[in-house]
Amino acid sequence: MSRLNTGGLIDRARPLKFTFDGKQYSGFEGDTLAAALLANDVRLVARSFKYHRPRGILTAGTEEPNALVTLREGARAEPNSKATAVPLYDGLVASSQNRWPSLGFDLLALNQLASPIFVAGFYYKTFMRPAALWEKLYEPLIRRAAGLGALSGLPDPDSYDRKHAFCDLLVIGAGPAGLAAALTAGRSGLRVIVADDDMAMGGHLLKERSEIAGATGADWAAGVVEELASYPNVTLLPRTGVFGVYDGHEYGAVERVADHLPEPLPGQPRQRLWKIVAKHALLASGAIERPLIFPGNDRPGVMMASAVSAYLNRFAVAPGKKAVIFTSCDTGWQTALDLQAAGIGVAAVVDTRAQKPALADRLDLSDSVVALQGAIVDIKGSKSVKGATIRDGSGKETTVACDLVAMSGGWNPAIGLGSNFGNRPVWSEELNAFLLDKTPPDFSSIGSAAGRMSLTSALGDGIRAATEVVQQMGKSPAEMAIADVAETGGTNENMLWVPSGIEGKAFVDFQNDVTASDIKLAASEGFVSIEHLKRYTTMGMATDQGKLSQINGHGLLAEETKKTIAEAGTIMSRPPYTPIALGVVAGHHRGEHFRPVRHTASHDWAAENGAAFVDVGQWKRAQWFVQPGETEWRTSVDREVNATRGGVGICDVSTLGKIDVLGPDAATLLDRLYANMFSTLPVGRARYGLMLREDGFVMDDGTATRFAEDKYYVTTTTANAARVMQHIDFARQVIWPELDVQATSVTEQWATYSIAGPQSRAVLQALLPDIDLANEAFKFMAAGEYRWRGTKIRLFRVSFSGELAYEISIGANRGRQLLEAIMAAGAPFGIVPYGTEALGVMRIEKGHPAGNEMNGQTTAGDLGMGRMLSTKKDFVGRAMAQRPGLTDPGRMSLVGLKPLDHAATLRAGAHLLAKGAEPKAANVQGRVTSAAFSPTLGHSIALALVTGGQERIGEEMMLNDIVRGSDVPVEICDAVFVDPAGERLRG
Amino acid sequence: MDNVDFISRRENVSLAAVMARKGVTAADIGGALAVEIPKAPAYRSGSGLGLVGTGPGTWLALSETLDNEWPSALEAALGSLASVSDQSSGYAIYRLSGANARELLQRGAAIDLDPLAFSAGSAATTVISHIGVTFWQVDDTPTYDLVVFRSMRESLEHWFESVAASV
Amino acid sequence: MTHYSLFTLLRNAFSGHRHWDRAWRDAEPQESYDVIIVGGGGHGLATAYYLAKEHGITNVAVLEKGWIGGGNAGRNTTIIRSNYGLPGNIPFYEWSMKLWEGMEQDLNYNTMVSQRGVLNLYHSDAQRDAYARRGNMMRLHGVDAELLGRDQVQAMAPFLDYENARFPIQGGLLQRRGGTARHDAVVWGYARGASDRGVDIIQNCAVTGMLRGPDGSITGVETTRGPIRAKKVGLSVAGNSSRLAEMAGLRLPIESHVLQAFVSEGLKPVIPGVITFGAGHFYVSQSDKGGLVFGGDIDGYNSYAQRGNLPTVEDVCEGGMALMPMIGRARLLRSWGGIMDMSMDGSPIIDHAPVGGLYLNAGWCYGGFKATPAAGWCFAHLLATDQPHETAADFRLDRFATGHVIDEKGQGAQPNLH
Amino acid sequence: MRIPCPYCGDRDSQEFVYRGDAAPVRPSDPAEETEFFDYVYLRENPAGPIDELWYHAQGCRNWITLTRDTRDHAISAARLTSEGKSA
Repeated sequence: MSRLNTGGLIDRARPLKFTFDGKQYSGFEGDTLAAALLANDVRLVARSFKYHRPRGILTAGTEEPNALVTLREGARAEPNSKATAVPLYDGLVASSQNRWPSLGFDLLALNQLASPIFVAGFYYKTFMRPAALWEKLYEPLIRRAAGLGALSGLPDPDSYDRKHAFCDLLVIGAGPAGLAAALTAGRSGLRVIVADDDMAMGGHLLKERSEIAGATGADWAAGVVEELASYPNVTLLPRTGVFGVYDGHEYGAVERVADHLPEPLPGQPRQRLWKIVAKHALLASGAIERPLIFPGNDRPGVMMASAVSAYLNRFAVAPGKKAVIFTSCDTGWQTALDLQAAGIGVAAVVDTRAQKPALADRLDLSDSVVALQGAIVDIKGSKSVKGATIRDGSGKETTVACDLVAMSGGWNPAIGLGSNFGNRPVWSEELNAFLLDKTPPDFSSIGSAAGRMSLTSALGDGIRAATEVVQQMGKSPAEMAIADVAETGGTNENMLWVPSGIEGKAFVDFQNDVTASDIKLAASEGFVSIEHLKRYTTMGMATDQGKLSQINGHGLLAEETKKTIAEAGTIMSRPPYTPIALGVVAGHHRGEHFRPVRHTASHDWAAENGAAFVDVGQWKRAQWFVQPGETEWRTSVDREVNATRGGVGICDVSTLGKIDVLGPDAATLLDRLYANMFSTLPVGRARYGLMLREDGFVMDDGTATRFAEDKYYVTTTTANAARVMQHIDFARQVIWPELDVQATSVTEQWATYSIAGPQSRAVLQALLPDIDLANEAFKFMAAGEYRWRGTKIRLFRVSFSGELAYEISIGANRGRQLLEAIMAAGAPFGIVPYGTEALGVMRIEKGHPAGNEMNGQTTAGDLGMGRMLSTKKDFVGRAMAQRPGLTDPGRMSLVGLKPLDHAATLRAGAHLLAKGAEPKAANVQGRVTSAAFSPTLGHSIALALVTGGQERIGEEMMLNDIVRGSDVPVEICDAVFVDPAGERLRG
Repeated sequence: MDNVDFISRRENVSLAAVMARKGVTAADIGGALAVEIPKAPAYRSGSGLGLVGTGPGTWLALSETLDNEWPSALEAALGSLASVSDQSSGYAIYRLSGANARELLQRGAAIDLDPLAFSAGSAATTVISHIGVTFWQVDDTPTYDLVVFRSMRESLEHWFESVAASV
Repeated sequence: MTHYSLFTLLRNAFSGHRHWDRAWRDAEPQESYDVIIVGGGGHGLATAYYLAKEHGITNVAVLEKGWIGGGNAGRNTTIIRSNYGLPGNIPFYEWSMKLWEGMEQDLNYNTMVSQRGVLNLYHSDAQRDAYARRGNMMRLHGVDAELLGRDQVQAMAPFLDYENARFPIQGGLLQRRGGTARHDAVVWGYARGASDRGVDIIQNCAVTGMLRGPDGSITGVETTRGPIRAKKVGLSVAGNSSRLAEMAGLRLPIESHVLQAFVSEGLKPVIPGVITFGAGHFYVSQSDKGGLVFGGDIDGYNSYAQRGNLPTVEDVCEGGMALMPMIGRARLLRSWGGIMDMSMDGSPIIDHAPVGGLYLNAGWCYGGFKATPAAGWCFAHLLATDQPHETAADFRLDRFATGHVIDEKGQGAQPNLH
Repeated sequence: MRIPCPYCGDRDSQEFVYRGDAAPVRPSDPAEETEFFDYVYLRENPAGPIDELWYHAQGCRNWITLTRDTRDHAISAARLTSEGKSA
């Protein structure tokens, strides 16, 4: 066991059991999985992506590239979880990934034998012969070896939530600078949100031995958090990572609500997406320690120096018994102090610099090797470090036994979020690191994220920046003073150490196995832009998103290309800053709640009467009604058509778009929107209208009714309801704002039923005895407002089925009552409800164009409605409709189709070829737009667009439907199959 | 909605869309209806009539009682000042009251509902969970009234239930 | 140019990989060329390659303002397919598929063309018939297409949501020969092939203006590395088409829009080919390295920022979760954006510009990657012969004036709806 | 993205529908085919500030003219389109 007897921010009173690869261990509340594994001397945790080299725990944060495990099991399995960022909970189950047969013995480690071949970009140079083998052999092998963890393949059982938040100041990161800023702003009365993706706030104060105002750094942090929690104007969000900066001061963040529990509590989401609008944001995300590049720097037991300190100080875990420090800055020496304070031997300290720092004097180096201007040139041990070969300034090499190497190559400010808007960071000569230059609006970095590495400067920077924000918000800043800060080891010069002449496996990108020699090879082949380097070597494309690799890689590239790192530049970070679950972004919208459902007023009635429903946009519409004994949908539909054409049927058409167009200039506006005239429509009459887009093609059709001089009631197709509403608002607000016309949707206000069939008048007369419905009194296309049981209703004599038909509308609150009353009144006449399928059959029998014909690619002329285009007035689309491409006589026009063999089935989506023509594209003369079985005619019928269709009535053609394997000889006929003269309508 | 005690349906309220005609000001409309009329998105009520600002020159009017004749009476009262459309059947109306109400709405609406920004009399037409809604704050409990197109009330109620479980 | 093969890879492996030449020459700009191609993306480099290989025109320069492949070629979701519906498009995209199928051998560069199938799901009878129409027209052009029912789809992709979907899956249109290719490798493969045949590839050379002859025709370009003359100038700059055309005094029927794309952390193989959701905005495939590469709709507003906003990310993830609820546990690793030159009918333009000496390859919307080989072939053909290639005959600039639009989705003159 | 609706205030861009450049003005004479072609099809498509039309579909249902820079999406002005050029 490597748990220290005292210290750490863990709760020793609450032990937690967990398993890793089936073996049982225990840790404490406050541990991460990584800390608990180290406490139990578990070193080997994973295998690397390409070479399957043994990997351990490198860091103590979300920048971890190596210790990836699959957390949980079954449908809750979370592949590629960073052990260093997983809070331990009782009963936690984790397993290693990407190894076969086991973590200890991974056959794919044989890849290392082929490492001379498996260099960067090798796959671009081979696998080309023979071509067929790529999909059959090479690629399957590569794909099976690739990838890290596996998805369970089962639906994600957890639920996710979303929240919108608004504040004056968003503080990203609750380390010393962030807490100081939040405290300043909080005390000054600003609305503050503080987010930190760790389970506890304090940042590196939790990982170092430091003192502020007489308390330990951790206790000071806890005190500040407690004070902030007392302010109603401050919102504290631990376990919450800000992942992206977006336009309009908007920030995306993910709160891990229940990831620290075995399962979310009932009703509790696993995670919550926060969409935060913050007038100001301060990036206090700290800095990320840079690895050093030396052979074997990926062996389990080689760790970042700050991580070693974190495990010692925060988790009371000794990651090793005998350590070697390799550092190019003071951090390594600070870790040596932490190790000795915990009673752990320091076998050697290797510093790339010439002088020891001042804090070295506090170390007992009596039996330690100290090598200045030195470097580690080799690591002994494979699955765990056994020793390190050190070369000192004079070139002498000594091998020192050790089981832990703590390395520190300096610090990179964690500036990723700041470059989300595409602004390149700039190289600071003074700090030897990249800093933000241009940033998103009202966004700046503070503390070590801005290069102010010391504790004192970080705290001061937090106060300064927050004070400026408070003043900008027009408030008076609170007096802030944070006294007597005991400094930890400052990190001066932050030299970027770039090795030269490296032999062996020295890793730059640990997870993607990118070595220093890969960078050299890429440069020699001309991939010298950092973007080419990234893509050719895959450096920075792993799950740590280049946080540890990029600067070292760019340093090596600059060395190879004899350019400065400032000239080479760096990659801009893109959202998300750390990877986020897709489930949390989708939130509530999955499964049947992917999109809302819209129900008509008769929905329940229809369900009670055997309706089968179909989706039409977001609406559910009855497609047909299954009567007892009917097992095949066509049986129900034929019955509905026959019953309607033979007697009377009723259909819910409430989903049509309905728009009130009102005001003195309503008539003028409709004249300009519709291709035909509407200002001439008398009050109490309805008229069929055709609407074009401005490019001259057909947009939509529908009837419009005039209920008063200044009141039109416009209907649209269900699919185009929103589009027409927007079009009307565009016309009256943007094109012709001078018109005095108002418009609003009344789609939801009116429940509307179509009553069709020879008995429809009789049924309505029974329902409305005191209205004169005689043909002469209520002619075709008449309309009026009446009362039914005291409630206003509207009656229209319009027909889509071609039968004598009416539409009746009532306030949707009484929609079901009216429907039931009509069914009662119609019972003696054998009234049946019919669905969208029967409606479709009847409109095809009548040759009415609908959505399939008006699919945005057809003109009025194509659909036989060319004469509706008025020549007396301008209207939307008139000019562009004149273009040759739209008036070319060679265009296809609407015709009907009958199968020569009455038993054959016609289908929409088929094409038409001249009789005997070879089935190839050049011979296509038309396409079938709508088709259905006509019970009225006893055979399948269809509408089609055919080149020169009108002149080819009676001609035989071949219907070609290759993907459904049917060729059907057909005869072109007039599109109106039933009652061409239209007597029934007007009877 | 069984498990959501702080949300209830308001049944008998008549509704109408009021749309000012060219050149007619909010004051003209307010005068005709004897009620202080909001110019911005806000809610005002008086003499048995509520008015919610839904756009420049457009309001949603509510009567306190369900009355078939009310929309035509409103239209008559406004004469040529405005166009009126009966919407009594167009919407389902919900009342949400209590601290959970603000938290629930904030989960759905991308609008700042903090008392500093949204208080009694404030109103907004926006979208919650892909569903268009208009809501306004009635008092500082806080109590909100919310209208949604009737055809989508089940979808919104499901959203209420799923979010209320974690509020 | 060293030939790439297992043999040369082995030979180099045992000599420390010191003998590879540069993949392409980093050329200095000359005074003048026969042809200048503006834009060092996949299309521009393929054009140069085919000018040299098919037409023997090698006095050519490709001018790239940044690093080759830095624009849309490096930002797409790597899908290749020819499952278009209109006769104006199908021959061109099928010719592109044929070129994809022979690319590795032709370029001697493994661009990882993998034909694992493209499956467009449908969720209604009307959508089924619309897909049947597209599939039938493909078959009539000799292109592979199959209309699958629900059970066949479930056999191919058991992880989709068949139980409680809001818009149940009814079937799909499958093009088995569709799939993916490694986008960066396509850029580097063409660059290597063109450079080896004498084409100068000039990076960090942004065009800032047009040089005009006495009759007003274009005689070269002004660049950040000095003026360069040429008999013919071909624009192949995708999202920046309008900005370059403006330098020649032209306005185009194009708006530039941002399309976001996303990749997940690396996962073991779980998604076989390319799958597109028919009831929302989501399409996905899995790269050879294991990342799920996915996207959805464009953001919808004009943009040159190469980045988008949260509503689109939410819309895409909602579509993904609705279609395959297993991906809730996968993690989004990285998102980025490209600049789409959305045309007024959703189809491209390969044509002379109405100014002498200037040629346009533009209007690719979000379908440019799959068109890379054929766009290169046809643009080279136009530049070499001043005649449109037969498969690209309908991609005329004047089609909007004459009304012979190629509008696959029937959305009309509203670029963000295509 | 947040959009400042002149009536409703600061709103999520999800509530709006984008149409495009606000500069083209619909010609009054349908016989002018070339003018109409220019209006319907040709666009400046600048990389910089542009006046553009947005429809507040899920809000006040008004058309809004935004002045926005297409390079960094920064919005500098917003007005109701129907109220013409604000003073």
